[in-house]
Amino acid sequence: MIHVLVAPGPIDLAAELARIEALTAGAVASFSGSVRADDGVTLLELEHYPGATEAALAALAADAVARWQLQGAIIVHRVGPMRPGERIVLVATAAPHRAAALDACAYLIDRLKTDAPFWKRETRGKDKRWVDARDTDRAAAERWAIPAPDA
Amino acid sequence: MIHVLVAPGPIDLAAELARIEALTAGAVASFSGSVRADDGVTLLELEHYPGATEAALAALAADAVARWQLQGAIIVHRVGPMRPGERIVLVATAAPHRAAALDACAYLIDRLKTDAPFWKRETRGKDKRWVDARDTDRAAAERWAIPAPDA
Amino acid sequence: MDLLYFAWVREAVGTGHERIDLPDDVATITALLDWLAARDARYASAFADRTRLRAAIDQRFVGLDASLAGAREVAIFPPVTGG
Amino acid sequence: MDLLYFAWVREAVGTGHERIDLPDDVATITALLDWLAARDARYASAFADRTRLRAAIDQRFVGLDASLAGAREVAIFPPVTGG
Repeated sequence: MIHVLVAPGPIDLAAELARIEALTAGAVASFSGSVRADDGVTLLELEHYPGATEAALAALAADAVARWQLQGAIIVHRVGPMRPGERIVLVATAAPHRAAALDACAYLIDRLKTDAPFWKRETRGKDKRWVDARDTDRAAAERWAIPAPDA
Repeated sequence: MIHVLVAPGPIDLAAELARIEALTAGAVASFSGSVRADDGVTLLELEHYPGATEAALAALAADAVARWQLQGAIIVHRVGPMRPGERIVLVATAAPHRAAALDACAYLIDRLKTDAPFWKRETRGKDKRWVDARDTDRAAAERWAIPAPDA
Repeated sequence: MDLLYFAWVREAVGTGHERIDLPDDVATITALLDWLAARDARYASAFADRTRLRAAIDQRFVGLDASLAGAREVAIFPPVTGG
Repeated sequence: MDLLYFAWVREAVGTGHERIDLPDDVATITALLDWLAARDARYASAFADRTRLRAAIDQRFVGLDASLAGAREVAIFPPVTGG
């Protein structure tokens, strides 16, 4: 089972995890990221490339399912404006045993940061700024030993 | 924030994740394990050592919080009888960045399997059998480079 | 051919989408960027530092030296920052 | 001294809890297991293979050679299988 969703509006963590737990018994790993306020950000806007984004996430999920023999993988990414504390992204994986679920979950969030066409713009007071890509994200993606696309 | 719960009855995943998300913005990683039915198990019973179990889990959570500078860690373990598909265990971690949350989550579930006094008994039809400890669990705990207690 | 721009590239060129007739002698994304830059100062400014640009052809990530042969949709954008 | 048994050890000895007066010459968990085994055939059978046994003193995991000095509660059980 692969489920990919890119949409504005809050991410329903409980509903998404219920979806993946329903199809398996064994191990479910999840990761959720939310907007940090600790550096003065008051608004975060996520722009994406409609169509290409969903295709990139579906390909990534399919890759993880094949590589770790998962029973399922979910990637949900919010787009548009959001506030500190709100969820940006949810990744979840299901497998019979814990190592596969945990490793695949880390893989998905690492690769998502370098392989899917999303762009963040932060607002701090009156200052709006596009977030720069981070070398640490490329390094995290590359530790999985598949070359990341140069994007 | 450290939250440890050892109790009979279903694990409320949504409520537990809401608890850890409420205290942070950034990254939340979680792992949940449920009873597998694929090998013919019809009932699983979890016995524990009251008092010692909670102390072991609290010490483990505190260790992870210190080691990864977590904002919070949750360990919930069900005890008593349970059916295939029901959750046995939930681990969740919160940190400003994803690597700490993901690594600490994997650490907690690996060490929980070797460091906390729980014992599983499986029922298949009329056959009841205590589950043997697995060498792979010891190996998984030991990869964290802290010697596991010999238990 | 459809051209798409995202994030600060979109803001710098002043549009997120345009349709162009590609000249026969523009064979790669680099050549396309040169051609667009020669047409308009805003594009020239946006495309000045090519190390800050990434591209996709028909929704697949490619290098800037990729051929435009058969391309229907080309997107130009900064390195991605999702998750 | 309180003695606790868990899992198949509890089933083999026939109780989960008992209270004993520890003889002065029983100084370690191994010596305690020997003393209990000498008292009762069920214990002798449960404790026959010491490699299958783990122990805790006052709720802390210890090796079977651990000293009983000052111990109030000793638990004997198989290797743990949680999670």
